[in-house]
Amino acid sequence: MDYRFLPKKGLSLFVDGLLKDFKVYGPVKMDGFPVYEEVSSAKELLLMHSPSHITPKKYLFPQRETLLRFKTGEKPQVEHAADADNQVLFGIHPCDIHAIRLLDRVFAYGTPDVNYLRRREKTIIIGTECLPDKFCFCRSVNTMTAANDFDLFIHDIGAGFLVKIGTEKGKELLFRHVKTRKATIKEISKLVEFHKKKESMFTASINAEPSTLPLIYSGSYDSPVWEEIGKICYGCGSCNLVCPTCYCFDVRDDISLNMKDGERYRVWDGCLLEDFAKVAGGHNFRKTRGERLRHRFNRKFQFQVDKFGGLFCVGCGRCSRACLVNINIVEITNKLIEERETGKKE
Amino acid sequence: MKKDIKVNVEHITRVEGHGNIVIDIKNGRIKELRLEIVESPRFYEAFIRGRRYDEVQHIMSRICGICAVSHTSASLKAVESAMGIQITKQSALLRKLAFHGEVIQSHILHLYFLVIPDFFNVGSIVPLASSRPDVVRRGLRLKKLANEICSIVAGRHIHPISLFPGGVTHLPKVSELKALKKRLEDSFEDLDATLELFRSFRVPQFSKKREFISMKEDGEYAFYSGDIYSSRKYSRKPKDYKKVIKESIVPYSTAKHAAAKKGPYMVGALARVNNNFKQLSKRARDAAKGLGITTYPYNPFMNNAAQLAEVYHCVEDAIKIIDRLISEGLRKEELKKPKKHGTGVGIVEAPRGILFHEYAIDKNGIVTEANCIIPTAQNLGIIEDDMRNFIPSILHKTREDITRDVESLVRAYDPCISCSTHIMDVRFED
Amino acid sequence: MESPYLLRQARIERITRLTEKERLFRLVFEDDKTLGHVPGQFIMLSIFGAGEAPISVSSPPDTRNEFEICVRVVGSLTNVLHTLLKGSTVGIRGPYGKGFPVKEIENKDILLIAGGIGLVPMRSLIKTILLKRGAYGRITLLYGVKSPEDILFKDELDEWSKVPDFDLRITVDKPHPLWKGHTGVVTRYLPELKIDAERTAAVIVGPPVMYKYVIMGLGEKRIAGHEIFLSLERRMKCGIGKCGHCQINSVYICQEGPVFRLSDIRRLREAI
Amino acid sequence: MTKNMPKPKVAFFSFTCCEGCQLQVLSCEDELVDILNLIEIVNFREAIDEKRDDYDIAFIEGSVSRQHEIEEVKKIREKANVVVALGACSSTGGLNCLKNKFPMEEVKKVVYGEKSKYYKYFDTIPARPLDAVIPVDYYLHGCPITKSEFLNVLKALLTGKRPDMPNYPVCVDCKMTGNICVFEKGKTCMGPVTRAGCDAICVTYGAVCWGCRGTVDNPNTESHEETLRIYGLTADDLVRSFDLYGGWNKYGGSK
Ligand SMILES: Cc1cc2nc3c(=O)[nH]c(=O)nc-3n(C[C@H](O)[C@H](O)[C@H](O)COP(=O)(O)OP(=O)(O)OC[C@H]3O[C@@H](n4cnc5c(N)ncnc54)[C@H](O)[C@@H]3O)c2cc1C
Ligand code: SF4
Ligand code: SF4
Ligand code: SF4
Repeated sequence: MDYRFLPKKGLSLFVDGLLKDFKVYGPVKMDGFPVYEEVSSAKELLLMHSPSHITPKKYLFPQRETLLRFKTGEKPQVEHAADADNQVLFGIHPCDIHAIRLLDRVFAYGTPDVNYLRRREKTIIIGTECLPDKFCFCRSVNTMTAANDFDLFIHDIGAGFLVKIGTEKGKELLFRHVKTRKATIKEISKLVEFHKKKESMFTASINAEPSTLPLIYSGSYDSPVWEEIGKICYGCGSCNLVCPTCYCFDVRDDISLNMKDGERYRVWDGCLLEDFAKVAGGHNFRKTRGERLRHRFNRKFQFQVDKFGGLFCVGCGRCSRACLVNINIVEITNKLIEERETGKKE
Repeated sequence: MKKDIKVNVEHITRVEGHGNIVIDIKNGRIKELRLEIVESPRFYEAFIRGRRYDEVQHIMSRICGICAVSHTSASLKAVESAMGIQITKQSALLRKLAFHGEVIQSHILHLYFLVIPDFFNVGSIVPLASSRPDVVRRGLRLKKLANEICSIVAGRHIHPISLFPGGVTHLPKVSELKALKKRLEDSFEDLDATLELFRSFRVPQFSKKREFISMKEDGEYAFYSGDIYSSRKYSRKPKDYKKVIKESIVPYSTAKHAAAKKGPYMVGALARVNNNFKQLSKRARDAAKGLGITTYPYNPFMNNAAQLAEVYHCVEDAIKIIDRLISEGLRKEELKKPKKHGTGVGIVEAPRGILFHEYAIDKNGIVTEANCIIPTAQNLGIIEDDMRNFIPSILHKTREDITRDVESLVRAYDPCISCSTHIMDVRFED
Repeated sequence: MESPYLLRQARIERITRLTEKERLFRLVFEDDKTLGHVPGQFIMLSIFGAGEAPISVSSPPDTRNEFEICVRVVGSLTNVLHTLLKGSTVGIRGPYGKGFPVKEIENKDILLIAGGIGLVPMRSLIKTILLKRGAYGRITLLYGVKSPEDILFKDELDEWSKVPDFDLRITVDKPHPLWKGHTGVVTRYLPELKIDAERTAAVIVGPPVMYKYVIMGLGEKRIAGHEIFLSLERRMKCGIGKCGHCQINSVYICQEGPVFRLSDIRRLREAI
Repeated sequence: MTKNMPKPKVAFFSFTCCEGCQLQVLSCEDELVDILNLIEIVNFREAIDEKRDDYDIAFIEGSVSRQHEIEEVKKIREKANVVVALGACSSTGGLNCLKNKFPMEEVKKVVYGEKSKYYKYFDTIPARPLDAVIPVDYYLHGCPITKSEFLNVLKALLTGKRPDMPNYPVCVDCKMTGNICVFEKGKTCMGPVTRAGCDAICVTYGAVCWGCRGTVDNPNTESHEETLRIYGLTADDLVRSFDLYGGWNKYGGSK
């Protein structure tokens, strides 16, 4: 892997360069909290922080996205909408890089989802390191570092930035806008040191090997946990909406007031919301909040794993952070692990 | 001319809220004449008791959808005065900006939706949408601009969100303000066209001397701050409002009537323009003159002209405020905290005239007593007076024409009946 | 790359009112390509402005560019569909999903159990089987509806009942003054059926509540799980395995279903 | 090619309220001309003189709070094919129901004075939502309604669709908008039990969700009370929060 060294002042030059050809989105502070927004200079970027409250997946899979544009009438007409701008996602943390890798897989398998893939194609991903807070547990699900799936990865090593090159496209962009030199072994080792330090910073962790989690979850279908947390859960779907790997959606039509043209669009949906699995006739296949929670947790640790390979939780802790009643994915998972272990003992 | 005429307009249209006009003329003499307010009373002053000081503006805003910013502002000012809260300059500027949005919105709505149909002799703007689409679209453009001012500052016009005790909870973006300024500047073309249109209308000639009460402030045309001022040349501090105004109930109205020492008085755009003419912006003064406000008109029909002049003023002043906000730079500010408790009065010039809110707040920040005096309630007495004096001059007309003319008269006041149904401190006419 | 949400346009060529709530629509593609479906598959039907919904194909595979659907009025799209006139254009994508194992069940006795509009996809299967009548054994169709007015395809049921070795039993949920036939839920008639479990394949399509009891009944008849096929209904928004609505555990109904072999999903919690 | 339908006739009525929701309709500045092409407005006292009784769709704003209003809304129900409750006052009773927890004589006295007891004119009945009096087909929630929801319902009615009404809490809108949850800032919020559809505009503009749209179908109110308590609300505060827009169910009302 190719590592380059970018001097301190090079960063703003680089961002300015990117801004010429791309919309650039990155982590910034809003009301004191990290969020992703469009940025217009490097100095707005929040380059070393815990995860953002809302995920950057919105730039690849927007909250509301037009799929088709149509004209009604005798002979309806329809065209595919694929509005995607060239964009740079700057400051994507390893967990989110992994999440994007998973979304790539979901939207590409079987019948490819052109809307997502077209956006993805036009997106440059520039990763950065981060600081775990009390909800982060990426170390427990092997997503603390990202080896690839980015175009560039930039890490602040004091005197300047260590830039890891992930793709040719990334390299070309870097070289086009700023002067860098080959990083020294010493500089590269700073990243390793940082990872060591980061590893020691986690307060949350799952008490089992990631590879055992699908089995633990499949054995916990009838655990009393689901009903317990179902009682306190609001069914507000916050956990779904902030999760970087939740991708369910609803499809709706909007017709304009002339009643002649309109669009078909999709919006984020969430399996915790009451009507998610309701069908015509009123039957709800996951009526209780407990059932819906079980479904969501299992999607992260079992169902999608069966289907796509790899855990679908990247340990960002956002769902726990967003949950008003403190339903914590690490605690629940540990509880299930414990139930299983004590169950075995008996 | 001795004739018998009965006019009974149930639920007068193109006004805010429910009111009836009842006129009974026997032998050419008025036997009975009433403006009945049949809007259901809602008892805001009663149920606001027990609520916390930082919910008051949210609740009191709901007194009226059309002057929600005014009620919110009066309410905030009363609470802030009761609790010793001094808001920052920036907050005051933003609140004033939203206030201008409301005045423009309300006046344009009145002029274009409620009044213009009378001049075109149609029942609403609906037929105008096809016969005079230019007029309708212009009205809608101006109204939209007014809505945008409120949206950018306060989230929306109807029940503004970010106006909060201690300041404002949201800052507009500089880019939004710049875009808004551009649109405000562009709107003069539409305003001038509006002015031309209203110049072409024939305003009924009717004049009767009266007292005008409004706010007055040194240094600026008073909407958001100032003292109580009367055309009879006296002024009072806001807290002394009860010394100026007395309310009474009449058995056919859920809105109370108000009177000053010398009887009924008029509030609203005409009162303000008459009392504070010199402080209007340049273009506003020109517009006022262009519409015939050269002397000190007592003709209530001139209220429409005064409204249009005020729209000019608000647009110009809004541009000034935006310039100031941008040049001074927008800063995030914490809401100012209460320092004490007690009683406080807040007054503002709502689009329809001076508006009073007063609360008593206890040491836990809970409202224990409240009183509001709404502009339309203050105008009810003078409206009836005017009807009484106006009718003889139109008695020669047909019943339909009389009805229409009287309705126009009532409408000229732009009465806002839905909010005029809650008033306190009653004195009965025994 | 083409968007999977794009549609083929089809013209409504015939509308037949079957009941108060259900109508049969014969659709013809604007181009001359066939739909190319197998019985049990579904399409995504759409009307611009009203939305999109999964609907089973009700006609048997056809070499022409035509097919039929039967739709019950329940909500947005279905309401608007029922106001359309002959000649209107609708959008179609699909066919999607896995259908009934028409080939595999050849040479077997076929037990068909349908509830309500479950008969709609079943009709496609029945017609396919009848086209090759000789390849199948005895056919039994147990059809349950709420009341006599809800019976779909009355004429066709009549015809089928005249086919040799076709045992048709219709039952209505509640006793009805004008109804002389069977009453009660379909499961009531399972015990009295003469079934050679060894050579029978069963197919079930109906409302969610029906499955559990029918499966129990079939168990008593000793029909093996791998000889029982059922079509599951879930909410669906994309039809291509993305939107997540139809997911049961690791299974996406729109991809691996809607027709499943019972033995494959017996352990799939939440499936039945 | 749907069956040819004449322009539907639409009426707007207003009962006990601030008329803000009707005004919100008039605030559809960009759409108003198109709307007038699609429907025929036959009754809209705030904006037009015409008052006809041959309407298909009635939008009714305001709570019912006087005896004669009961008769009036019943008459409207008889004439209209579709009745849409316009805004919080008519959908859930809205703020008006706050007065229900005080005795009538008391509120009369507070507002109109001691002698008001001699005047029947000021008498009201407990304020109530429309569906406490007549069946309602669709609801437009919110104080005030949102323009986009109004337009969506109108378009749905015109296309024959069933209008969508979100059955998920405001937290969803908040997350979609990208707001930071106010609980993170130490404030409290009614959003987790309140029906969405407002784009969480109050949170976006720096306030909290007040609950004006009423609750979702199955709100977890126990959990919410617990959360609010944890965040420091007193028993009084709790009552106040749930009262503000939930007064009808709390004080005497049921459907
Ligand atoms: C694989 C598959 C095959 C299918 N095949 C067929 C078929 O062949 N024929 C067929 O008719 N259906 C079929 N369905 C069901 C069909 O997809 C649904 O009926 C359809 O999606 C309804 O769409 P809609 O837009 O009309 O309803 P929607 O507007 O989406 O309404 C759906 C939901 O809203 C509820 N609802 C509807 N009206 C109201 C109301 N007034 N008030 C409150 N709630 C209401 C319904 O109960 C339902 O829960 C099939 C489903 C699947 C999954
Ligand atoms: S499940 Fe929770 S912790 Fe895991 S990726 Fe999603 S939001 Fe992050
Ligand atoms: S965020 Fe918490 S309360 Fe909301 S749905 Fe998820 S688990 Fe339930
Ligand atoms: S601010 Fe309120 S509505 Fe928004 S997420 Fe938080 S609790 Fe929910």
